[in-house]
Amino acid sequence: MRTRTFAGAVALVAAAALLSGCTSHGSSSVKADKGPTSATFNLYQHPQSFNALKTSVGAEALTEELIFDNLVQVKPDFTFEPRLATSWDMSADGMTWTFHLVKGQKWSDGKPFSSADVLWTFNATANPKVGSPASTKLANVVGYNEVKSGAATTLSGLTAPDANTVVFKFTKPSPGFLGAIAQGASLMILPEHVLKSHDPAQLGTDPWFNLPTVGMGPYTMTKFTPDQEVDLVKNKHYRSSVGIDKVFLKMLTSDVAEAQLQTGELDLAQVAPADLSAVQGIQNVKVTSAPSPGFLRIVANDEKFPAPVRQALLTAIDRKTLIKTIYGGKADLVNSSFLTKWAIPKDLKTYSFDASKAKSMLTAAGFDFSKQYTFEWVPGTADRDQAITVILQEWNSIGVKAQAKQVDAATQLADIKSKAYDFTFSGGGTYTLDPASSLAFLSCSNAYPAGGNVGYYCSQPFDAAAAQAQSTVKQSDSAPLWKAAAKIENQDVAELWLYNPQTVWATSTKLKGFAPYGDFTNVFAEAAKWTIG
Amino acid sequence: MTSAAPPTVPIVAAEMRPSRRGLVPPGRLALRRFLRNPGAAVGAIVLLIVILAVVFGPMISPFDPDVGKILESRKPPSAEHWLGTDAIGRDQLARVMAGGRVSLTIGFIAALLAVSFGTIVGTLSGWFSGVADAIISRIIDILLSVPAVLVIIVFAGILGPSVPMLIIVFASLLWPQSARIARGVVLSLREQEFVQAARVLGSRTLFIVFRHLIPGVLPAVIVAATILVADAVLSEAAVSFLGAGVQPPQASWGNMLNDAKSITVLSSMPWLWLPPGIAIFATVLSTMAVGDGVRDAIDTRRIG
Amino acid sequence: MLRSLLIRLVSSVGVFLIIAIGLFGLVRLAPGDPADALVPIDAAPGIRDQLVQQAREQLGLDKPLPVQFALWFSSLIRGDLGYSFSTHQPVDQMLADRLGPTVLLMGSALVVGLIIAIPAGVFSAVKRSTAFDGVISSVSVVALAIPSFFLAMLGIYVFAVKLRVLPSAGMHFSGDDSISDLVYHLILPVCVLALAVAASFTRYVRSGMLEQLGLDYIRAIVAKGATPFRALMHALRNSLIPLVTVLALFIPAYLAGAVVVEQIFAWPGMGQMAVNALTVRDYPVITGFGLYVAVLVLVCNLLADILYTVVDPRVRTSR
Amino acid sequence: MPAAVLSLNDVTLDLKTSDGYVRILHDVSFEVAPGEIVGVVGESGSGKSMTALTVLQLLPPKARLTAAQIEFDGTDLARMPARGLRGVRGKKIGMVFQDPMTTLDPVMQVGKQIDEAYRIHHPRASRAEARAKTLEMLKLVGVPDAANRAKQYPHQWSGGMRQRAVIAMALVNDPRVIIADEPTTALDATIQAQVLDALTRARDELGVAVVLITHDLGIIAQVASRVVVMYAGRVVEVASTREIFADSRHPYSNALIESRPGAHKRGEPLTAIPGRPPLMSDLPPGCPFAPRCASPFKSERCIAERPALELSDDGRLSACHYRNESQRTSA
Repeated sequence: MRTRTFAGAVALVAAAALLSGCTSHGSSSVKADKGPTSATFNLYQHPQSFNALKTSVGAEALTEELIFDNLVQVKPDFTFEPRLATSWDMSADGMTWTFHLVKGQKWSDGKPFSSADVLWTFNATANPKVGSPASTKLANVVGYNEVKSGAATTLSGLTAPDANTVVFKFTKPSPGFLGAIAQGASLMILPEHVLKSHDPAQLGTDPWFNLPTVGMGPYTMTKFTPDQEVDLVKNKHYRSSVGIDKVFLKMLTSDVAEAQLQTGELDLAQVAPADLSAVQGIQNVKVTSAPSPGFLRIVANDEKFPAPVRQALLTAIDRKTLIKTIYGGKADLVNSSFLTKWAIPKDLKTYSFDASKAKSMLTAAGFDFSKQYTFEWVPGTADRDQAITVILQEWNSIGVKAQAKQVDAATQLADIKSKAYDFTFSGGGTYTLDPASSLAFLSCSNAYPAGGNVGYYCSQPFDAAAAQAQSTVKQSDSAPLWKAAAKIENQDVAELWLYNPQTVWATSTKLKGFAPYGDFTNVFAEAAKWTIG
Repeated sequence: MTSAAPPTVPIVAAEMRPSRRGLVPPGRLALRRFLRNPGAAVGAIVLLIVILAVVFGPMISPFDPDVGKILESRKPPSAEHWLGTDAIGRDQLARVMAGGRVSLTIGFIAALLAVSFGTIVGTLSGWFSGVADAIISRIIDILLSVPAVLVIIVFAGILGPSVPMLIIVFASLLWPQSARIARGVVLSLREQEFVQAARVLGSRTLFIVFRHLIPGVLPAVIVAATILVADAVLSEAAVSFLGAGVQPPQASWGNMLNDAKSITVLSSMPWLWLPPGIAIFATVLSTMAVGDGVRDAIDTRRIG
Repeated sequence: MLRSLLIRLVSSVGVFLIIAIGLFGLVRLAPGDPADALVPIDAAPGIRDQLVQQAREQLGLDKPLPVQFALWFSSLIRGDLGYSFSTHQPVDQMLADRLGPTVLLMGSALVVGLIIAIPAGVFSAVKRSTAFDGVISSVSVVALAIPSFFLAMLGIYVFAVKLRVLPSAGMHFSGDDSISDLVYHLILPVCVLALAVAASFTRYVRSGMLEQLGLDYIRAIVAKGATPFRALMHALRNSLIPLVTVLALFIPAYLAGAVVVEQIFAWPGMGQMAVNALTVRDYPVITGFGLYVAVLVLVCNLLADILYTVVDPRVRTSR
Repeated sequence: MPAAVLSLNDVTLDLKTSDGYVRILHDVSFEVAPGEIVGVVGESGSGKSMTALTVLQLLPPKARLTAAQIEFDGTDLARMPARGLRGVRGKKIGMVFQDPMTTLDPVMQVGKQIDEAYRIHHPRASRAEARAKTLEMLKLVGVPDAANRAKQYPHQWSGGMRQRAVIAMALVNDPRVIIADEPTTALDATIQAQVLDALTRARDELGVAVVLITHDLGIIAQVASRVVVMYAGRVVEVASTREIFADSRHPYSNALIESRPGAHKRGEPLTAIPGRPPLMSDLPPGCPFAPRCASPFKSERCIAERPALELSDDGRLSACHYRNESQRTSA
């Protein structure tokens, strides 16, 4: 047994007692490498189940990307990579999409893949009893309303002329359909031969998804211990070669993950901005980052705080300094809820930091300085907690009596629904692909709880401009319309936008082929190509 | 043996009376022994220093514990900031003192409530044996074995975490400890002659309880109180780790430690975790030492 | 003796039912709606509230409270704890899966803690107010004075990161299910928990021994020509009797410490499951866990009584 | 008088108090022969119990034996190392303590505790052999139905019975001396007789030498053949029981005899020795008993000069200047 230098006698006496009970253990990084290669990745959140129809937590999307496959996948440079669909074409009027499926592809259990699987997956997604969030992406498919009302069980507009072709017919032009189904870990194709016997009504809570052992992704799941680990093994029937034999997904706190990066037990982990400098110091660990597809923002209750007040409150925040200190520069200032490059006008108002100006704007807007306000958020993420504390300080310094109130997720949602809250915090989201995705939290029709508009921002001119832009098929025509809508939102400060943080990844130098993804939910999109050792 | 007049008993001459030196009133004897016990004396001094620092510190410190300059975040100790600054640029020394005020308030008030309520319940249940005692001791046993921190998390979820809530929940979970001790002492006191004599003389129960029992119980309960203070301070730290402790920006030793629990901080920024760690450690150590000191001082058996 | 035990048993079941009903109500007092927590905010813009309503129906939360209570209580009586809102697994099976790791962690920590506490307590009592006693008392108070989560972090930093001698978290190295690997992973979390156990029990053993060593029967034993060790054994046996009940009552109370350690060491025990369930208002799991703790508390209480009579002949023979 | 089996010479003992060491035993000397009961008598605080504990070095940590020569079996117990002493304790010299309620281990069967006493000194003895010896001793000290009673616990035995068990425990290794430190004080009169009977049977049937420490002169009169009177840590008189009662040569012995409850007439107030025993840390220069001495012969010399323990002209050992005069004023 190696001699111990540490002076904690009591702890060591106990440790020695237990150690004598077993052979001495080298740490895993020293394990002989001639056997099957293996890599260990850390999941930022704890997945509960892997139901591709109802993915809720980011970590579930991540894992599903490793065990399932979808028709098409969008890449970081926004081009489309063919997967189960080798090619596709849209009719001139945008009313029909045809997908040509890969031939000779097998499921991980050896059964053949065919258009029947695609039909079953899309019909299950549309089935109201399953309650899949992705069902809205099929809203324009012919027969959707009948399925929704229960009159039909399958989408009449979805047909499979043969085993390798699938045709979607739409009720109105749908140029964005490809982008919708190619985004992240949604609409993953599920094994029809396994699930067709299951009761469709119970699919939403089907225990099969707690350990889905059949898929077409690069890996197949062999074991899942909640709050501990997911064991995956290479899928022999994958459409291309897979670089690593075994993959283990762990669920560690960020501190312990950082510790395991240092000891070499962990090969990939997402790093919180606060720990950036420390992780960069670790030898044999490479730190890469890419802008995330969403942005952090403060949500003011628009029914209590009109636009002029929101503009003033935004001006009171020194966002540049926050980026420099808390994020170590790894974030970009944002002045619009739209992140799709071509949809953002150049002449956005910047609301740059000016405390005294903010105070006068507040007085001009008739803001009630005497009232006490609460800022509710779910604590636990170091950078967000620090940013909010600094922002509250800055608001207090101009006379705004805002105080912190840490709550858990369920309480936050309750206060939003009852509109009792004053300010809250929101982050993440994927808005870089399609400007329409930002409407989820901006348009009046999406006011919570119907949609994600928790700020209750409702502006008729904005909705009109957005609707017009959304219905224009060609991007070159819709760009100016989206920019007009963005101009209105920028003027109204619908959300107090802060910054678009970069998603920072730490990988051990043994892991080859890793490319940083902004959207942490699809960092595994290229996992098949990675190798280790 | 024939009887004879008993020998004349001479009046004992004044100079022959034994001297007064050896007899010291028990109170002063206990105090003298308490001060002579090194551990207790040091404990008392340390506790005094902590209390003074916590009460007067925030007044004399030039920095506001809850407000910091973000540009000066995570600076090591310097002439300006004696204990450096935290992740948001707030002065650590000011925060440790302000945090101490919160942690000690929770600790002492919770202990005070727990001890006073516990003593009364314990004394009464010890005195009125029978059904009342059985029920109370059942409740005591059950409460004693409830995992306090988990209950607090549930209440924090419902009522929202706040200092008053923490104090009430701690007090409601800590009183059984002092109740059990009080009951034990009363059960033994009840058998003693001086209490039975008081009963025979017809003094009312309340008089007996407050004149004889409570004073008899107090020394043992004071010892328990010191341990309760330590318990409350430590529980506050555990609760803030699980996210239900004192609300930022207000500082408490618990949430300061919680903010400092990352490997980066542990390895390279000791001024972020040493001050609250040492503060908790010194307070708990000194309260326990004082508790032990009091126990040894008043324990009659050890006077010999 | 049996009669009083029977009363105890009946009253325990009664207390259990009261706690169960209390838990049912307490959990629903907390603000927030579990169905809401199940559907992410930015999912399905426009039809999110229908999904939430659908989830609420599936979970049976749309029925009036008394009906929910009747359904829940009738299944509870049949021993069915219902299904988790998030993983849809039966709660009793989840509790069973998580029971192993928690019992393993707490059990070994208790044993190691006592292995340290008993000799330490005896020595510091025998060598009262000497340097040795001073060291033992201060070390035990030091161990009590450091919050367990902080001790855990220090342990990981020193043993796993700096010395690279022990694993930093989890129950196994990935893919390695051997016993020796499990024990190797047990060391650090058990030491952290065992220190807390050892600290408080060293103080109990010490004060118990101090009391016994002062009694006449010890001097009588020495007068019989017994070696100091034999006299100590007599004193130890006498001072351990009250400890048995304290230990029985201690086990549920220190479950909270286990929760903290499980959180840091990514140990898939009951504590971690409970904390996760609390944040998403997974009522069945929270109630299930609450009942598990209640059963643990009541069983330990009963155990404390039974042990007390079994261990102390004075009580056993006099009733 | 047959050769002494145990003799204490100049036993001097100091006790550590908050302000330094205080001498509580001053040159205590006396001896005891086989088959004889020697009574050691004196008020509480006179050091008689401490003397008993000194023999087997069962002293509290605060005590320091400054000088002593305890002759036993050809060796000096005061110089004997701990291992050697353990060979004597319970084997050659047995102890009986005052309060039977606390002398036995409360959680161990009575029989087992006596077996233990035997097996400590007979490690190779089997359980049955030890138990047989235990039962034999229990019968000797008069415990009825010993076989069953041995399986019971101390709290199931009465005070008197327990004291007899303690005596049996002291006798189980056929010791040559028994030191009984106020064995009857905690018992009421009727039970005392049974305990004394057990001691006398041990003396007569086993030839054991007994040192009986008590403050009750009545017991001395009943069973002791010789008496050692102690006052303020000193031996003030040694004589046969008959000599003490008929012709005590020290005023304190006489005062003890006078204040016995039996010695006065019905209706008259009980006589008591005035004043209080002196504090060991604050002894007057002269005779320690002077302040309370009611002897007609008392003089200035008593207050100025401390009398030594010496033989009187007619061979009576007493620590009083007027050791030649009989102190027995009443007939």
